[in-house]
Amino acid sequence: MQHGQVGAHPRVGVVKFASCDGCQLTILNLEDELLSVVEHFDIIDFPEATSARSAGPYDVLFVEGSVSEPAHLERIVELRKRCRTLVTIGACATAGGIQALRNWGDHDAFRASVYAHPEYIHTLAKSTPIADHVQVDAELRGCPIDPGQLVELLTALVTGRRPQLIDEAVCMECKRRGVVCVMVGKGIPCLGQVTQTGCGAICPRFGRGCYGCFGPREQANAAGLARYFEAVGDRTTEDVGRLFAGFTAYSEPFRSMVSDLGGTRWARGEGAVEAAPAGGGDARN
Amino acid sequence: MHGTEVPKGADERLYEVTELTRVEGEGSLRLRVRDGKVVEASLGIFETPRYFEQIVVGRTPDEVIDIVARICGICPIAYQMSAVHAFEDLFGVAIDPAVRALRRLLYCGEWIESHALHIYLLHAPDFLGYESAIAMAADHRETVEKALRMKKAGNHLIGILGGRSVHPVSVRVGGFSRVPRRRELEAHRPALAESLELAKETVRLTASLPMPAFAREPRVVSLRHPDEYPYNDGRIVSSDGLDLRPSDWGEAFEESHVERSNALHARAKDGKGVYLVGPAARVVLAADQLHPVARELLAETGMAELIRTNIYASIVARAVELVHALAEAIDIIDAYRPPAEPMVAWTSRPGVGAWATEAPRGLLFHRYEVDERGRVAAAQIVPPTSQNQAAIERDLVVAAPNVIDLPQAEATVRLEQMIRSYDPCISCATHFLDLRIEEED
Amino acid sequence: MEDQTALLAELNASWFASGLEPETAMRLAGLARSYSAEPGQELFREGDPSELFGVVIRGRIALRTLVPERGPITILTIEPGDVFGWSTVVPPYRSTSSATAIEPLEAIVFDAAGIRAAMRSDCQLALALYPRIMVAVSRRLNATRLQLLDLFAAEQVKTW
Amino acid sequence: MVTTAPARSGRPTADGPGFLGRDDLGVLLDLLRDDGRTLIGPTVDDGTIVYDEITSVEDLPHGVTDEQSPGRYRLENRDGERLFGYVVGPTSWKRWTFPPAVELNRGTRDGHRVTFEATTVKPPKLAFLGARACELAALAVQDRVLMGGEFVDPDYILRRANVLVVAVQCMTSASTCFCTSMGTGPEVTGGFDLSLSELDGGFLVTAGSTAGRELLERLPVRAATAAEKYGAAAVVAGVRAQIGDPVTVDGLHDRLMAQLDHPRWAQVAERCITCGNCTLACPTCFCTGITQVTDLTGENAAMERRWDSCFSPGFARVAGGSFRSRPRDRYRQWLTHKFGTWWDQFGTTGCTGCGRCITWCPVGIDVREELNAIAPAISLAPEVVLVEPVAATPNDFVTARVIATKQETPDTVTLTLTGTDPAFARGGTGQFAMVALPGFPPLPISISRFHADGIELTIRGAGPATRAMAALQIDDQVGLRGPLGNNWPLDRAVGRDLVIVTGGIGLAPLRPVIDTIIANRRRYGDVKLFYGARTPADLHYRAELERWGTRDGLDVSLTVDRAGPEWTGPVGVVTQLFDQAVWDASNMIAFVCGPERMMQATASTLAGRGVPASRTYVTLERHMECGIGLCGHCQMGKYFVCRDGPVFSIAQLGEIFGREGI
Repeated sequence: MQHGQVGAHPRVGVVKFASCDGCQLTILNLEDELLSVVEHFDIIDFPEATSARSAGPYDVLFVEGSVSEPAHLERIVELRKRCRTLVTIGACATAGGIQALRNWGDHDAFRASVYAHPEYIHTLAKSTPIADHVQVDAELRGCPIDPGQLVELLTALVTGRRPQLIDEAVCMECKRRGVVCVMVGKGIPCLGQVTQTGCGAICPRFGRGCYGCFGPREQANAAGLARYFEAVGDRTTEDVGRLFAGFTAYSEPFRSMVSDLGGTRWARGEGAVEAAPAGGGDARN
Repeated sequence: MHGTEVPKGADERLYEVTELTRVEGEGSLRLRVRDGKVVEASLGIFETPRYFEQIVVGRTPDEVIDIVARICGICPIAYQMSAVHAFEDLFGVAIDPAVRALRRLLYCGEWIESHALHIYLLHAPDFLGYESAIAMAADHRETVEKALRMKKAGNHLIGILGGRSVHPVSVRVGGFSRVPRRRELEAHRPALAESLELAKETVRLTASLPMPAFAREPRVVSLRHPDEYPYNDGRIVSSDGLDLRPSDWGEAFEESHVERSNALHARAKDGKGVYLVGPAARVVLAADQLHPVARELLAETGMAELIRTNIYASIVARAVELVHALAEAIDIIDAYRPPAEPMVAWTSRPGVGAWATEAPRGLLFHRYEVDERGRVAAAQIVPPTSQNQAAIERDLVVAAPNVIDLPQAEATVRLEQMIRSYDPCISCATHFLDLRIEEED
Repeated sequence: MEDQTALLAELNASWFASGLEPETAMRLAGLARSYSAEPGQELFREGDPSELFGVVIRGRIALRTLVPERGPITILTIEPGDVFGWSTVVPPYRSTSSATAIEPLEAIVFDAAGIRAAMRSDCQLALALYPRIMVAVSRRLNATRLQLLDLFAAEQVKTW
Repeated sequence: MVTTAPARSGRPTADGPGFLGRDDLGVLLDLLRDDGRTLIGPTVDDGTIVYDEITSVEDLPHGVTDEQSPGRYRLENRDGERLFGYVVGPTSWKRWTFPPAVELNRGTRDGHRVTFEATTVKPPKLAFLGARACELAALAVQDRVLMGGEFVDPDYILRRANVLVVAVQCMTSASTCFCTSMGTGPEVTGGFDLSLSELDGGFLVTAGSTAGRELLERLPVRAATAAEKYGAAAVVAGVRAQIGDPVTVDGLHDRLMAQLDHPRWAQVAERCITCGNCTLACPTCFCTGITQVTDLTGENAAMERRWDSCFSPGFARVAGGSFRSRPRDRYRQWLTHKFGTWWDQFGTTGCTGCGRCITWCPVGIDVREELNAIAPAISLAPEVVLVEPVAATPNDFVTARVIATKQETPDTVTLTLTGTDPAFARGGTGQFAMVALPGFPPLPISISRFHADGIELTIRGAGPATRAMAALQIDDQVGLRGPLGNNWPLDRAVGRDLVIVTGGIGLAPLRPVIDTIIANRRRYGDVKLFYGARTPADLHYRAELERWGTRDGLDVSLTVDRAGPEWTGPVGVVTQLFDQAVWDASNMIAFVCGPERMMQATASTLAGRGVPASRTYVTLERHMECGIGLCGHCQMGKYFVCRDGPVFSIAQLGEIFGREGI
């Protein structure tokens, strides 16, 4: 990739929308590389790390978080104009995040459920990925992103090659690492087969099923997997639906799975006991 | 720096930072002084709410543990811990002592990572006059490298136990989905031992920093355990005699959505108003339970009293806790024998489960109602920053006389520094705080 | 007066008329005449009644179509041996593009009204010519499809 | 009934069998360790029997057995103290002979200078303990694939040579076993150094190699009794009976290859998640991909070869798309390769009937069911096709230096390189080189001219790697491997008329053909070059085109797809230049290179103009990574395009040419 000035370092910004900050923290968690990174990039805007501010233009802009409130709509368009390469980082920015579960629900009920005065809360009815609004040049998946993939992307930026963000199943990583399949070996439902790898197969390595935080891989046969989950292992349709209703639920084809399997009815507290009166009772309806 | 002076009349000054930097999440600072008196002091929060208390409804306890971690990328373990203990308390799960030790070790990892991050990358630049640790590295490369080594030691410890440092995956009701082998932990011991030495230097370094003048008598609240420095367990105590089960936070405190600030503040029901949680509160209330290494260093600094009264000195408290977390982590590793099973079996039962643990930033309370099907029906999550928010605003008022004679820009930086002393975690706070004062009519 | 024998020989050598029964070939030669054009000379124009149908013997014809604001675009060139003006024998008998000679052109063309009448009245002739016209049109169609695929276009590459 | 009194003393014959007491198994382990070997064997980890490093008999599974079915694996306790009372688990031995990740080389770029240094391994001395018959067969298959052909994998050879194999006879079977069908088991018959049959009191030990005999001599064994021998044989015979013969292999290759359009492919793709588990669990699958491991400066890079899978969408991707874009294509590819075209390529089956792909398919797809549904048993003899050999190649990148660059078109450059491997001087027309810059994936680039001391490469900057190559300047270096692939069959063109049809950068691999013809003009008849490009500006080698058509006596016809008024030549697709031609095709041969769709149209037009399929040659583009038929990416039916091609006749390709998803 070429940049404005010959010999100049790429000017980098890191901004956030609705998110937990974990992905931008991953930048600061590159303990071994951080001081080398700042020698290859001019970090001109990164509020979590520096008080020095800039409004761009950026050669590379890392965007964390989902578009989730009215002001975000204009802000992302404006930021897109001010950067050459826009990289979304993490499940919120690439898939809408866990907060996108409200996209199936009743937004007003959501607000009222948490806030005593919902009329003061300004959020959009849906939490959506950045790519729903502007052109995205590259994306780092994951909740949070993987530090190795982040370094790979930075390296690709420096060397000008295509980042090797390989689109294959988590299973591939499991098998290479000699991790025993938790579905076959233990009967634990696992989304690894339909999820893009990059995490290093953490969940199966830790004895549990993948929960899809890197999002669906290309041509993910989520429907086939959902049928298998329902047919084997004594699971209800709702159980299967909740498997897909995770941190990347709003990405197709997981989104269709959640919808086809009944949406998020369970989140509306059907069958729930009455709300408790004590503690923060006044903060709920 | 985004401090601007807005003349509003002959003797009115506005100290304003529209977007606080080097804090977690998006917030603003506003202090208006007229005729030498503070007429407005606020920590504005404009982070977008994400409705976690609703997102967890309908989910199983283990799903909730995964979900609430996402409230905060810096202290996900704190959220997992308060949640897992709340459920285990409700279900009557007795965890293996080795699992209890591993939970503590996991928390040590988070404290190390979070405190090292805050001390060096977010806070120290204030004291030394830099805009960031990156800029600071130009003059103090070795110091920043050491900070990164400590931070890495904490992150790596979390990685061993939970797969990754941000949003680790192994915490489950009843234990862990997988526990480490002895050799995995032992392999990390040298890095922790090296970091412990660096942390000791950190205590001395932070104690030598110029502390801006500040004095107030806070009411402090934290967990306290008879045998150990508080992490996952203990009773909720205060400097003025509160003493509660960790599940009973709601008996003494409540949150309300205050229209004036459109923020859910936590406050004491006894009418005594604001209180302080976090490293300074813990050091005040549990210094005697610190690891001997940390306790001695605290004594060496002679700053115990300053930590109580001067919020700027919380950086020293954080450094002392950094030492503690590293020393305790090493002890836990040395004594570690894997549990017979990583997880004990449990059965859901309907009812209310609640618990409080000590996040790096202070007391974190969770409360869940679980229905007959084993799903969460309602949730309440009270993070430390919401409990501290009233204290922050009160301290802005206290700080005002000290800064009013300084040049405007310097004064604003000083106020920002004071806010950063709390290590506010706005992403955490936001799922229940409102964002925009100006949209209110 | 045309030399019908020479014309017949030329016709038989072309792909279009090769292999016709002798009587049919004679009948066709009877409707044919030599035709030549200079480079740049327009043979017919898009949309006009189609009156010129023939086989290129030497030279090349450019088929063009007019795109507003871009001017005439060459969509295809016709090589020796190929037919041009097939719309002369296909209703509604209007030219589908404009044709311009781009090299000195020698061709054999058929009298439009004559060949239409002959094909209506002479089943043998029609039966022999229509498949050949169909082949010509289908080749044109296939070539056009391949052109549409734009096989040599540069891949649209994003930053990565 | 055997009633003879067993001999209670004496040594076994040289090969055995001897009887080793249960308590003496540790002696064998000690002997192997004393030989400097690390022991790899079965051990229970996390509820599964995996192969891992073991240090003592205690590490072996005691008294357990496995219960396996499609998509399911559980361990059960079994009575007694048997150490091998189960079949195969998820691990296969290729983890050690053909590891999941291997560093190939390290490259650095320092200004102009580029260096590649091959990474050499010193593999550990290993002993495999407990390999089953199907696994010995799998080792033999990989031996054949990775070191039995013209090109070999040096890493595999080194690792394999350091392995000593102690085999074990199966005493039970899983529901997923079908070694009986594949002819690989359950009896252990060869391919081992020592083999064990577990009996109540100990093991029958048989030697299968010199190393095995030496070990056997040092073991505290006595001669086995006839009853023991009979007992061991009866156990394995019982296993054979248990398994039965679920798949009829006779004629399977042809039955399967005749069903490329079977609706079942689409049906199984509804269930298949294309996760790739089957391929990585398979003990014979050998497909790999190359990953660049670079530091932040990009100046130091390593190439790492990793296990890859034909089930990943990107596996068969080239610029512009994937040749197997649909899941059904990828499932068909896997099954037809494993059970069909593997025979064409390696003269053996790719499947050993171990059943791993069935058990470890997370959604329980059973290849036996799929085979029986798609290619039900009828008897046909398999046809073995000989593969033409191609030129030898080095196994490492050598660096070559750019001595000239020429901008052919706005996005295409011809680089003249010198200092290439001497093998290039012997290279032939149509061959390609794997070209690499440190940190970038190596790419196959056709050689567009051969010089005495170098080559020319014409490169279109379409992606980051090709852009970086196209941007090279004089004195810059680049890494090369080659020449690779086969040649245009110019010998068949001698005395014939030659038609060359090409488009765009497709002229590059044909330029050496034209060079050869011009140098030996009288040996060939009429030579017609039909060349198409997108626009006049996209025509390559314009000065040469002019010269070829005038001075060099070639009949050159050019056409473009779109042109401004300044262009007076033909406009239209290249086939139009000769689809009216009435020519004498009886002695004609055709070489075609261009986008695959263009080649299809050309081949069909040529056929219509009388050029037979056996004399129409095309050069194919597929995803090539290793260049020598060892990584699997470029597989096309029974061919590896890099090794068996890239030049093929239309007759050779048959109906796979232009078929979707092959």
